[in-house]
Amino acid sequence: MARNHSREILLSPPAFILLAVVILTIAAPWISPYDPNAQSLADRLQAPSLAHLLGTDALGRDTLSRVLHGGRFSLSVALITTLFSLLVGTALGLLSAVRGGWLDELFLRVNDLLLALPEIVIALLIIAVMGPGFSTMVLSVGVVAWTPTARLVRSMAAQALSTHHVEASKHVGASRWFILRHHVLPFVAGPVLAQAALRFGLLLVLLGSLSYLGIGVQPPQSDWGSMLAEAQPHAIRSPWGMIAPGAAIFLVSFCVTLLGNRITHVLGGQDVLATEAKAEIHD
Amino acid sequence: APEKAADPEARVVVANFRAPVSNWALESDDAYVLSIAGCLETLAKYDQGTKTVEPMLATSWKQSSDTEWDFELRKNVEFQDGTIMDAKAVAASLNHVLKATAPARAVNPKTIKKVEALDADTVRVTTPGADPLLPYRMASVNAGVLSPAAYTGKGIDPMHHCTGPFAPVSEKAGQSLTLDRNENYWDGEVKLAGGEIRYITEGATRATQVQTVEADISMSIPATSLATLEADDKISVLKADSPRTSTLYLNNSRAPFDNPELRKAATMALDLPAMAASIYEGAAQPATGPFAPSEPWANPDLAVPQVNLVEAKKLVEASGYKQEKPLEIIAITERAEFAGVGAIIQEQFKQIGLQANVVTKSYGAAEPDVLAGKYDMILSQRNRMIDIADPIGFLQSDYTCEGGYNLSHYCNEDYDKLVGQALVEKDETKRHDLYRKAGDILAEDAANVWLVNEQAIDAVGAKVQGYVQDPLTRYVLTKDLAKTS
Amino acid sequence: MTRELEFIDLSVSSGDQRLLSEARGALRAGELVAVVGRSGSGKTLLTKAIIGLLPQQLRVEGKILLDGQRLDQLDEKAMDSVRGRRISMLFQQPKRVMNPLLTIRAHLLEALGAHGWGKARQHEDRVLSLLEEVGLSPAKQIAGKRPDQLSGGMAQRAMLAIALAADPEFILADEPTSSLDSILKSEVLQLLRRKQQERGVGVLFVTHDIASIQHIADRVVVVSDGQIVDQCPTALIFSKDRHSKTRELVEASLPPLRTLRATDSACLLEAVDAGKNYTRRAKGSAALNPTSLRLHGGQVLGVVGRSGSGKSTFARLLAGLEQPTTGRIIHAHHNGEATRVQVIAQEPYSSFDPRLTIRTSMSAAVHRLPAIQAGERMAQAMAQVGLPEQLLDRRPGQCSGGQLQRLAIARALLTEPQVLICDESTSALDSVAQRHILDLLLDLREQMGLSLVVISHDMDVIRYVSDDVAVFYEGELVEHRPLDDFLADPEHQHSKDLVAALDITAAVPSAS
Amino acid sequence: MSPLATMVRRVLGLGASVLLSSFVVFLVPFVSPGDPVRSLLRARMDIGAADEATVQAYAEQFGLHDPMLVQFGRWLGRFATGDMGISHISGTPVADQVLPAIGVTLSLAGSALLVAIVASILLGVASATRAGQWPDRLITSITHALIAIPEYALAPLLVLLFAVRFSLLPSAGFDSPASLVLPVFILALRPISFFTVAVRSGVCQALDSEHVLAARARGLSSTQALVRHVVPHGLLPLWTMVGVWFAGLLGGSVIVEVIFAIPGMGRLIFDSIVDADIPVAQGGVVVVVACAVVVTGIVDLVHKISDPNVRIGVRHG
Ligand SMILES: Nc1ncnc2c1ncn2[C@@H]1O[C@H](COP(=O)(O)OP(=O)(O)OP(=O)(O)O)[C@@H](O)[C@H]1O
Ligand SMILES: Nc1ncnc2c1ncn2[C@@H]1O[C@H](COP(=O)(O)OP(=O)(O)OP(=O)(O)O)[C@@H](O)[C@H]1O
Ligand SMILES: [Mg+2]
Ligand SMILES: [Mg+2]
Repeated sequence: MARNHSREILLSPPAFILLAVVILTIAAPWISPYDPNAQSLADRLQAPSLAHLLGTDALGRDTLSRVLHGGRFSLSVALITTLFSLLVGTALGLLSAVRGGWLDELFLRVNDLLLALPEIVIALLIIAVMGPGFSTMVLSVGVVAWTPTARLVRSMAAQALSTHHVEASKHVGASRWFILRHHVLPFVAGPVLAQAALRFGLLLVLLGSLSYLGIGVQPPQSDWGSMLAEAQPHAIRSPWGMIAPGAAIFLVSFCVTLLGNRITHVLGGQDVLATEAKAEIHD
Repeated sequence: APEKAADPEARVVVANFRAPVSNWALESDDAYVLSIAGCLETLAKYDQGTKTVEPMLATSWKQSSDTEWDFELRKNVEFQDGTIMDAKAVAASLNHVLKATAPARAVNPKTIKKVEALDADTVRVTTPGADPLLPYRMASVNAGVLSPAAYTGKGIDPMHHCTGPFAPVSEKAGQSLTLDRNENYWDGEVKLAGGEIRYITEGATRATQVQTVEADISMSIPATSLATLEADDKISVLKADSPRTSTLYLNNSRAPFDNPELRKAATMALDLPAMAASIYEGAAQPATGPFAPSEPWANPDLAVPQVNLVEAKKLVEASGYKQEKPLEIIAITERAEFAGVGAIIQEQFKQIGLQANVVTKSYGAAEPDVLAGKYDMILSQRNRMIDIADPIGFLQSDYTCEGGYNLSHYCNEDYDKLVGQALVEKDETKRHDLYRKAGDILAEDAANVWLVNEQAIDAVGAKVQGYVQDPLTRYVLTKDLAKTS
Repeated sequence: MTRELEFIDLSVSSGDQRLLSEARGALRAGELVAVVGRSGSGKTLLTKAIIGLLPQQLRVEGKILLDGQRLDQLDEKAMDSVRGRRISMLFQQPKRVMNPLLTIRAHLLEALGAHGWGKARQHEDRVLSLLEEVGLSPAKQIAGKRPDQLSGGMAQRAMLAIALAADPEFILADEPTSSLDSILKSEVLQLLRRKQQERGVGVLFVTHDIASIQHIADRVVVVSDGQIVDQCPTALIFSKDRHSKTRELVEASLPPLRTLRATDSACLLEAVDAGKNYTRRAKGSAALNPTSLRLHGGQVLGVVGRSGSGKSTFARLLAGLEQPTTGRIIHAHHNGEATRVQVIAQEPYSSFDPRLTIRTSMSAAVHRLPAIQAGERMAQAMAQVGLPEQLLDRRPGQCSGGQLQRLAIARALLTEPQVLICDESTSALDSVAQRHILDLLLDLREQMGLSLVVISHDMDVIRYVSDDVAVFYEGELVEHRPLDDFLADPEHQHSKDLVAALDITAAVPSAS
Repeated sequence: MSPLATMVRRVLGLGASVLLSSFVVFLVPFVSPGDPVRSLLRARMDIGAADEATVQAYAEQFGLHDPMLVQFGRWLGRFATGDMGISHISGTPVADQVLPAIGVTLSLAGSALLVAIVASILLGVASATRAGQWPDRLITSITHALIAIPEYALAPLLVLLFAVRFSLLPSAGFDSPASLVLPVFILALRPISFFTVAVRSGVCQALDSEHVLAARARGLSSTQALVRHVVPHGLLPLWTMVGVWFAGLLGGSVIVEVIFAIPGMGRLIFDSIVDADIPVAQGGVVVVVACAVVVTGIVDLVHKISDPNVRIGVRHG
């Protein structure tokens, strides 16, 4: 990616918003106005005020502080699973495209299976076995999360490998590594990066749904999803408790998707959502 | 304003917290759904108002020996399919439950030896030992009576097979049971044309349903929705002491809580009124001890434990307990509010120098360790009067040395002796006296920290008339329930 | 009054850039006017501008008159009734311009303005007669087919039927024959000419290949760099004193001036009963039946045959890109090294990775050498194909098709091949560029003793370069002889057809 | 590859997928903490300890203490004869629970996809025909926003708004068309975005294609060309996506089913895993996987038949 491309991506509003969110969550221990776990049962379910900018929750804890701290958890789990799926997916996708044969066949079957089993069911199975928690969350989502990346990489790499120019390169004696490095990786990198951004957004929402169902992060830890679940019963009296974490998930997911879209856009590609769609059409 | 007249064509929709899962097996909790629906009836009935067991399908009963009880059946009661309810049908129904692989808690071979028809109108129930509580057992929903035709090869078919004021006519799997008025009800005219029991396991959804008038009655409203519903003047919210107490179980069998001083300190550290007011939204009362104050066997002298951090700290020091690693509070996921309760306890324990972590687990995952005594604390809640309106089962299984469900691994011979006496005590007042003494021992020993007595909360729409709340969640659709148009 | 389609001072620009400037000309009914010019000269723009279908970002100025009526001032709705009814179009790739989801019948009905519910039946007769008119029979069966079920020639005929459907007065034909092989090309050209004369239609025939239209066009218009630089009756086009651009085009279509025959030398490559069957089943026709053939040093072998006759398959076997399912390919050994074979592909634009600089793509051939040495080799190869070294730092999008094809040859040269296989390597280029590449190839043979295998469906190309001709027909090598013998006395029926087609499109002697 | 070989491979793949997924589900109680038999009993009766004898008797009834492979073999044997087994909680045939649930989910997912298809065609065509202009940019922003919405936050808010506040729609249940509105809307959001993007790019591509130009040259108006030539092509990429999404929604609508108290497949699987009712979970997962594989297979086939680009295949050489 050329330099001005990176600039176009990094100097965009969604990138700024994301950066701000990341900085705020990282700095949460220092900047959040209250201890996120400090209860004040007398001050429960307060509306936003100067003392509590986003109000308080059912235990009188400061919603703003909890959103900031909860973000650390939400974002880091989503980030770890995204990175995991990026690495595993790229490696397996490349392997499958390059090696072909039975490996590819196996890959396709596993993919079919994982595609047929809804993510949330798989997560549920793993949680049933391992019990809820941070690592379970990462694992349960990670088990499936790599497949879209792998499918994308596989199909794009296969596409790259079947081009006339790769055949031409091969025929004048290019090594496997040369082809991978010059013809395949640059072709795959952009869309995969864009897709990773999209996946991050989708995973953030998915992970939130696990917490929301009560099978994700477990109290006293909390993330945006579990905050939503906790706040939902009080939604009529105190909608802020729901709106704040809901908006946080939405904002981050939205911005990161826009960022992904910007990547595909400067690469002259289609909408970032199409990377996911492309990944779905296989075989 | 004068009450509006009831509409004879009206139907009432009840949002129930429980969905039938066992194909209507009467030994399972599905029996409660049939009972709520006004379909299933029992020989006797525990009346919440008079606190006595009263006739229902049986008009009277007598104890013909220590272990034999004869129930005189009501005459001319017909099942909804038109067949006559006779002793044979009743005995068959009860024997069905007794033969179940996983028998009911109140009605099982350990409590009832056999049931037989003496003549057309008399049923004899034989118990293995003297059991003054047998009429209570016969009032439990598991002892319900269905027409012989209900027992089919593929399990139980309740459609038109009950004796109650309402006959089930159709079911939408996993969603609802629809009922029509039983025109031939033995106890007189049924005011409603019919009703529907909707299975809605999400508490918040039940609360919403009564607000949106999709349901007329929503049962077991979660505390979190209480304030909203109470603010709605078209809805009346009914509360009653339920026999459930949220309890912080302490493992009495291993350090540190094998030390009664430390258990007492734990009790003193917790601000129960604040907990009841916050997490429970005032829908629960701070507990005074193992029983709710409204129960006849509760000790009226017991008060809510006062927070006394100074004293508590002293006790902790006196106990000589040196904390090496944080204690663990298991909060079971089945009850959403325990996460918050755990958080509060964690905070308040901190103030007396006890570090604790909250871990959440499904009850199933926690149970093996808890039963094996490998835990520190678990937050759970317990129904003292499961199926029968008497706490003896609870006192026996939960706190005697050999108790089958003694989560806290509590063991006190004096206590065991009292429970043993109560088991065979025929006189109710004396029995209640024994219960109270047993309860006092538990409180004295601070076996657990009883946090709050929960309340049964039902929300009822403005059009409903004649609804009488049953804290034991057995009766909802009754012949007297009515609705204005 | 004869009907007339006239364009006056027609300009097309994109931003500040003039793509077509102040073109002027007229087309009368019953006349066939050829528009010739090199690739990118603006021929397609001209036709699209006339029919009013240029993309919106292009600006059109000037007048277009149809029988004195200003087409450029008509609104879209009025224009819709001119298009197809009075002026229709023929395109280069018939399959690509037909909707793959619809049958030929549906296309025809559309052109008849009869694509509503229930109208199909009424017009069935008209559909069938149109198809028969263009020589497609059984018409009924063909009407029900979809474009991909037709062969190239059939599709082009169907296209013509569609264009004729509404009985237009003018047809704008944009290179309708340049994707066809020689035999089909001559068939379609004759058909077009016949229909044009029967119906008295005016045809504007766009092509880059003068040779193909010299017998049918009444007039020729020469376009170069967006300008009409010359126009005259066809017969006068070959005169020496025409515009230099005209000369360039004419020369590119001239018959061979050379009759050099390479002296026989050692056999480099030999196919022994080499055959290929892509399907695993024993039954079913093989892509290539067992074929035996020898290739000598310095020899130029021309390979012709229809589409799908197995030419490329044979080339891939020779090049070792595919393993034969029967027989084998024997590489001669010279100083312990086997004969090196390289292939130049058809599409210049797809043989280089569009994201990489030419240098990076080229380095595939020499990436095992030290950087300096690799650079030297590349410079040398560039010199051999007559290209400046700066081109190496461009990307494929910044090069013309002819340049890219040279670059592809340069890349092949980096591996120091003895045999170069050119599979339709010039058919995507205009006639001038094509001639330049062929000359380059012949030069390389001259200088380096390269053997060439030139695969083409264009007999002109074969005749221009080959020493020997190999004719493939339905997966079979049906004839393999020296060029002169072949031209004088073709044996196989298909060969005869090829040679006959050559006569029809053959260029007249340059002195005229 | 010949169609027959593809079919055979697909069927084998289906079998393998079904077997593998059912085995994975089957393993859950063996490797997870807690006693599955007690879980089952708890689902029948409220929290409390069943005594050991009851546990034994109950396990005996369903053969739950047999070695793992014996149990799985038994399940397989039954399954081979088309019998999905008996629920360990209700004691009734699993099919009696799974079939109604799949019916519910099919109609839920089907309606959601129908809504998504219609919406995305409108949005996709609208945005493609105005590519680069404000309607296009607006629609693109919407599609990006839709996928970022956490449905578990939106659903309760919509219930508050439409059911509680304005009493326009039911808050839960699955009995009237009105009760479908909110869940279908929420389920449709994400497919709408993905489909819209697919339709948009398909239509854009078709708009650029030569056959549309040729159609105009044949005298078709731009609207006619759009309807007859552009849109049908723009929709081609949609159908495979519909298949994949359909498969995904079959078991993947847990959140919506929980929030709206809909007795669908996602919920059934969710509950049965939580309660350790493995035959039901197995039955559910098997049906979901089978449906998904069959649906994607059919869509693939239809795609291969209907899309000429795929049908012709890429020419080699
Ligand atoms: N939409 C467009 N926008 C900008 N430039 C264009 C556009 N269409 C064509 N051109 C440019 O206009 C010039 C003439 O193009 P045109 O397609 O008319 O060439 P042509 O003579 O038909 O060539 P060929 O023989 O290759 O078909 C070319 O340089 C081309 O790059
Ligand atoms: N990779 C392949 N797999 C299967 N069949 C193939 C493959 N390549 C070519 N064929 C088939 O083999 C036959 C010969 O094809 P080939 O490409 O050699 O023809 P050709 O003479 O080069 O045609 P064209 O002039 O169109 O390039 C055709 O029927 C073709 O469809
Ligand atoms: Mg052109
Ligand atoms: Mg070829």
